[in-house]
Amino acid sequence: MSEFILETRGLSKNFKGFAAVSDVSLKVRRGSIHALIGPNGAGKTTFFNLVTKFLPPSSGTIHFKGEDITHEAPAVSARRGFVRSFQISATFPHLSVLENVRIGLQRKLGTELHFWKSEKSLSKLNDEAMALLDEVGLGRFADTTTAEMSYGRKRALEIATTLALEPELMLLDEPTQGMGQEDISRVVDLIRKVSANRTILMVEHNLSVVADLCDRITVLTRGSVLAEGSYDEVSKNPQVLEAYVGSDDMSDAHH
Amino acid sequence: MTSAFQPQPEFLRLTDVHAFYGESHVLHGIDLTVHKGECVTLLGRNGSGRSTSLKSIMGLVGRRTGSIMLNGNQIIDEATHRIARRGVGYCPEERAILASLSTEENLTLAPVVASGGMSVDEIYDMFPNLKERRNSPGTKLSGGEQQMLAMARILRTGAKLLLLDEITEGLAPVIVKRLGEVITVLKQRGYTIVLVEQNFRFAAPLADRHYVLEHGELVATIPREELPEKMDWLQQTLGV
Amino acid sequence: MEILGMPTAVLASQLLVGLINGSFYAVLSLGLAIIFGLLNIINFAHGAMYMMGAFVAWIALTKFGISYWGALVIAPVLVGAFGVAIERILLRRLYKLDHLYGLLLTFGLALIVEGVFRDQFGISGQSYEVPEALAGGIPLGFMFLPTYRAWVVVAALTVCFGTWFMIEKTKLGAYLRAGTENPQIVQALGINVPVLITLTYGFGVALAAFAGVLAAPVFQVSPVMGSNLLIVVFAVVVIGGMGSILGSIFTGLGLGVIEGLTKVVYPEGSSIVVFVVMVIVLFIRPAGLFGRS
Amino acid sequence: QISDSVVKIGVLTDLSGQYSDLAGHGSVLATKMAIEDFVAAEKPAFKIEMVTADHLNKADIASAKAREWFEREGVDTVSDVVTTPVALAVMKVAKDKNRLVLGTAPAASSITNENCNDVTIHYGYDTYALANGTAKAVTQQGGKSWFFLTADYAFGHTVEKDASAVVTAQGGKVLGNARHPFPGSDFSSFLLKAQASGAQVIGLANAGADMANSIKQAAEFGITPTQSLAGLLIFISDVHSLGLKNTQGMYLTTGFYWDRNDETRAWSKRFFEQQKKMPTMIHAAQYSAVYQYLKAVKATGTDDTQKVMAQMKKTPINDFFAWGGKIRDDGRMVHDMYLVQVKKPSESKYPWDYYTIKATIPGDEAFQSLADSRCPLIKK
Amino acid sequence: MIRNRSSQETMTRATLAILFVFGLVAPFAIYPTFLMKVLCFGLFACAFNLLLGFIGLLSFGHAAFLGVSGYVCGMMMRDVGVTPELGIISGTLAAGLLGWLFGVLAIRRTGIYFAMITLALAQMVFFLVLQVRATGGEDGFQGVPRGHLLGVIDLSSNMAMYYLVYAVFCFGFFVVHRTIHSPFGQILKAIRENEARAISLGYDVSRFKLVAFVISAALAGMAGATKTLVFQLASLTDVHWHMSGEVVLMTLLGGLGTIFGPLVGSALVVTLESELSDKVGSWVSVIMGAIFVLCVLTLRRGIVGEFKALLKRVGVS
Ligand SMILES: Nc1ncnc2c1ncn2[C@@H]1O[C@H](COP(=O)(O)OP(=O)(O)OP(=O)(O)O)[C@@H](O)[C@H]1O
Ligand SMILES: Nc1ncnc2c1ncn2[C@@H]1O[C@H](COP(=O)(O)OP(=O)(O)OP(=O)(O)O)[C@@H](O)[C@H]1O
Ligand SMILES: [Mg+2]
Ligand SMILES: [Mg+2]
Repeated sequence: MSEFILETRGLSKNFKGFAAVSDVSLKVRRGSIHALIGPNGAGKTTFFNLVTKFLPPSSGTIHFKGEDITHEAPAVSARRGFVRSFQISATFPHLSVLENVRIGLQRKLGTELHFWKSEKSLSKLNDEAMALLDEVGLGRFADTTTAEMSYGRKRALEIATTLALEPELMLLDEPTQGMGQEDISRVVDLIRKVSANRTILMVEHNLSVVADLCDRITVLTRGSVLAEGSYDEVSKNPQVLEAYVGSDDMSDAHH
Repeated sequence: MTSAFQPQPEFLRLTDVHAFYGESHVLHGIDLTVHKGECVTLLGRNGSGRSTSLKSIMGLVGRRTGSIMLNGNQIIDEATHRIARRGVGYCPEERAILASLSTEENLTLAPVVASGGMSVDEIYDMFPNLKERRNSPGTKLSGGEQQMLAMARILRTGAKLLLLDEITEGLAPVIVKRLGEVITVLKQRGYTIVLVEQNFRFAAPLADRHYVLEHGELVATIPREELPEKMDWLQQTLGV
Repeated sequence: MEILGMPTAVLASQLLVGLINGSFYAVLSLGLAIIFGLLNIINFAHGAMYMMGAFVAWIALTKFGISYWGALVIAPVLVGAFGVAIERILLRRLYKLDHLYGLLLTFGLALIVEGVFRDQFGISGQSYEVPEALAGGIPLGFMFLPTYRAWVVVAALTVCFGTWFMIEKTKLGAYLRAGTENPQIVQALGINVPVLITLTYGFGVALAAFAGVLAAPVFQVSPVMGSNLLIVVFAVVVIGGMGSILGSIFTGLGLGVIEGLTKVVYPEGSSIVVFVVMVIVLFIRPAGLFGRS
Repeated sequence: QISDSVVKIGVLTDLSGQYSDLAGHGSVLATKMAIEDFVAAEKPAFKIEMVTADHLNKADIASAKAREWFEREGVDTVSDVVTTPVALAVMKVAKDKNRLVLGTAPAASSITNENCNDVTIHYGYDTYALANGTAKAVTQQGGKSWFFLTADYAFGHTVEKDASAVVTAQGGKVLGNARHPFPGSDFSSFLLKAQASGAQVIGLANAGADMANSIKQAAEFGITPTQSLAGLLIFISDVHSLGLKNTQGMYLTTGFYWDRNDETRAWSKRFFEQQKKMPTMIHAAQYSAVYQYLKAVKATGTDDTQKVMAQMKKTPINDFFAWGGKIRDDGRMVHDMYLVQVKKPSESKYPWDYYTIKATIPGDEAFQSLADSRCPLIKK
Repeated sequence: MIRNRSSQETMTRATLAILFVFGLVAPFAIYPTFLMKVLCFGLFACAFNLLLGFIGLLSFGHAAFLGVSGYVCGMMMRDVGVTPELGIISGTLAAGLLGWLFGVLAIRRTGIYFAMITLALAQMVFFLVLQVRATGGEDGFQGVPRGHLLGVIDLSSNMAMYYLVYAVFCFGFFVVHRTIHSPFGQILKAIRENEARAISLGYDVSRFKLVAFVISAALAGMAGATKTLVFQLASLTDVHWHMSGEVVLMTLLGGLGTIFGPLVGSALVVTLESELSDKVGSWVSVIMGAIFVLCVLTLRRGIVGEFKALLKRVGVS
């Protein structure tokens, strides 16, 4: 088994001649939390979209556990244990919190196309769903309609649902965006908790979060990798400081 | 009433403003006053009603009651576009860049409402990313670029009251720093600014006064001078 | 020489006839596309407005002695004003809702308008003569081209491209496009969006009325003249890409020609060819020929 | 014995759609007039009621309505039933329930051929009579080569078939046809095709708005002066709406013309006073049929369908609509038809002065003979 | 919250029970043919509602399923001579098959494009029905016998026919209800709420939509076949796009996404059509038009939807 769970080779994306991502070769180590940072317009979201197959690459390949998945449908990759979460809160707002998680679990039963079965046949998933909810601290909200919950809790629910798929690799796109400090710390704790035995790749602007969580950081500028390393290494790199922070102290950039 | 002898005439005054979305009552009687050339912030947790306060000024909520005086005129019953024409620039938290227009069209869309706005060139100097992508469709910009554009387009119109909702969201620290400088310059030029911010580190040095909202109500007003002593309390209420 | 089993002369004349019909499609679908684009409403009353345009021309002539040329101005203005009233009173309440409601409401409107006209003027239709100045025809060698039909093409194309220019190339057009997308924000930037919307609906409807006046001397002026055409015009808009201005113009013209050819090769199929084209196009280009996906 | 001591006549017609001018409210009015006249003249001992409904040109609605009338409201006869699909659907229900159908408005000759039954009378006209009358006259006058512009549905096909047979029988030739979708609006492509065929006569096997537009556009493309048009199903309401300028010189066959004699004029003027339009042949036939029916009810003293039917079949019809008309065993009401030519605008002296009667076609010649009938009721 | 939900369920159950009993005794009070028509269209609208109300797919071609199934059933009954239940089954299967074909072609499109592509396909079906000789074209396919159910029960009596229609309706209604409340239905709900998220959770969204589409088409077909039996004819009306429009109206009028809405909507439309045509003549379309306009302006959630909202408001205060 390879040491790297996700690997891109020479990944590029051009929009009408504009190279948003050019020749990015990135390796994500199994079991690590890997962050992607960089100035605005550096190509982070585009890279993310390429890896999650929301955009087709102009060239280059994507490998998951050594297999080339460049041209696989997103749903198929998801079933391999390669799951993305969304920038905007991605829940099913009018389902209850428990049902939300159950949707994630349901595929395992293999009855998802059984339109003649009763809904009650899903109750056997309830325990498992509750366990997941407890894990993210949402146990007491199981019967709440999702739309009624606060932003931070929705975020947590989304992660619980994602966990239901037993993902080996989770991709998080700006998981703390738009959150108050309180929610941010909750989500950071959560990510740390669920990262056990998993790999996480995330895009994040909040450097305190990055500093807090991440084992390894890749810095993109103008579509290419500018630097890669641990937080300490990266934060000392003068090029990074100039392009991204605009001063000579990385901690200036913490929120 | 405003008097010509006051050095800082009152520019915006909200009195007992209530706001509703459909049947849900979100603001429960807000009172606040901003003088010409001041910068104030609205602080609060997620959902405390900060964005709604800005939207109420612009007339973008379902229904509002109370009084909103702008430069001596009652605007609570005015249509949104009229309010804008009185010199209010609004930068929404969702950015709302228009996909059917190019970056430059987005930038130049808003009609100029008063003299003294920035020129397009000045804006491009401030945000070089935008210049580079000027012909690209607006929503094809990166998240941060869209944020810059949303801010930039109201700087052009000459609006003297800026309502800025989470403008540092999703921006790289370099740009956040630049924005801080811009706001300082704007203040010097006599602009009046209402900031809604999560990024307290960004907002604190800029603001003359902080208003703290909770559940749609104003719970505290903290002038800049009192900030150090109130820091603990703030930390508790907001988690900053 | 023969193409598709037809002498070239016959083919040429059929192509020309197709183009003429295409001009009607283009003007109608253009109005529909503008309305959909800005108001997000699928204007099922478009056919009724077209019919009203033709009737206004007919009434103007028979009751008030106003000539065709007068009608060409009056009908769009009157029907446009009717549209403005409709927008102000009814459609205004639906903007935040699903397309479905606008469609249902305008469908109801179409029923009402058609019903009233049917009651007033009967079903058989009225005859409207070709105006003096455009009577007669031009012998082209391969066919006899009625002058009036030539005028239809010229007038329709002028209006279509004029509209396109206004929307794509002027500031007003930028307001329109922006207002379509996010009326609230555009209004917060200081633009009077409600008026913009009202006028756009009025303009789209006026285009339909204009087509109606153009059609009056060609077809019987009857209360159902619009509803028969409407579904084809919808298809045109969809094939062109919902809301795309150029798309609706070119698709309108193109489909007129394709339909014309079908009428020669397999006449029975001419009512269906539009839908065949639609299925093929949407299968290959999910957002239509000119649509943004 | 009269059931519920009321004779109930249903007028099932198109009150709002395509055919509401040629049948529709006019048929309702004609029925009302027939009932009033009958009551005034014959002083019957039974009560007469009329019910009306709009079938929206849908066979299923018509059939449901007829069924409801029969099952719930005790309607004795359903009349008008404009358009063939409607008529066929209603005939099936009527047969099941053993009630009478007075088909004064549908066109297809199949009603008294393969689809005939013993509860239906086809009154007034049919495609055979119209096509036969017009095509024969036009061919005889030298229009030997024909091209058909045909509405692509059962009705159009029947008319085309009936007329082609006549044309060939008269030594003419059919050069081709174009089948246009129904309903259509632009016919120029088809007309150009007809023009290219070089035929002397373009036979219009379509109706209503389609026919009107074909005629109008033929004039526009300069086809009419060189080739002539023959309308195979034209009502006076069509001529009225198209105007004489567009229709002048056309030949057509009709079962009734209001200005034919004093009797027709007298009745038509009464009709006109209320309807503001002159009656079509359907309206006149409707009056006549209802009147005949009521007479038969009075004569037999019952509203039993078979008895009334037998009575009607043996009673000759002599009124302003038909002189010497008779109802055959296949249900066909046979009477004289008229070949007319549309006047030039300059010849028209007063409102609705539209036709010159060129010939009277005796009933037996106008309609398909019993010998050729494909109706199973006719034993050969 | 929980209590709220279960009390709502109890109410639905109670309504169901009352309606069921009502359905059993109704033909003694109300004209059965009318009831049968309401039930047929009600089933049709329920089938349609499954798509629009619960997945958000607006099909503008549902007439094709209603109509084609009617013709197939008619042919099987009249020309092949099968028993009524086989007629209905074959019509249903034919519609299901056609639905699958439509679905494969259309399912990847969304919104208005989905509506238009289904409309286009339905227009082609209309064209075929018009052109093929066996259907009787414009004249319709007439003279379908009602036959004997299972070869035993004579359906020519309206009462016998009514109970068959009622049974078919209840079955169809149950299928819809079950589908919504099944593991499959859960995923459908999820797809409607957030399609992108459902994909990212590994569900092949098109497949779910396709299955739902086929179910809906088959049920629409079942309604069409039954209707053919009742009226003993299949006609072009059933395949025409107006019919596709009418079912949208019924559903919206009754209440989109509600369980009873489609039935109420169809009852209303059928009643209006038959009552108005006798009384107001040519004003019928004006009145219908005015009703739609009013409905859109004031009863947006449909009759059942507004009623539920009212109950909720009363219950809360
Ligand atoms: N669909 C597109 N068409 C054209 N240009 C695009 C498109 N998507 C992105 N771009 C351009 O590619 C560049 C990279 O964009 P991307 O969204 O990946 O940036 P990012 O690193 O996520 O930035 P941010 O931090 O601001 O979100 C930007 O300059 C953007 O304008
Ligand atoms: N369009 C809307 N319809 C209904 N309720 C709304 C709407 N927008 C906001 N709300 C509600 O109003 C309250 C205040 O929202 P607001 O957006 O003003 O909060 P905020 O302080 O800006 O927080 P955030 O950090 O989430 O932007 C919240 O409870 C929110 O759920
Ligand atoms: Mg980004
Ligand atoms: Mg906010």
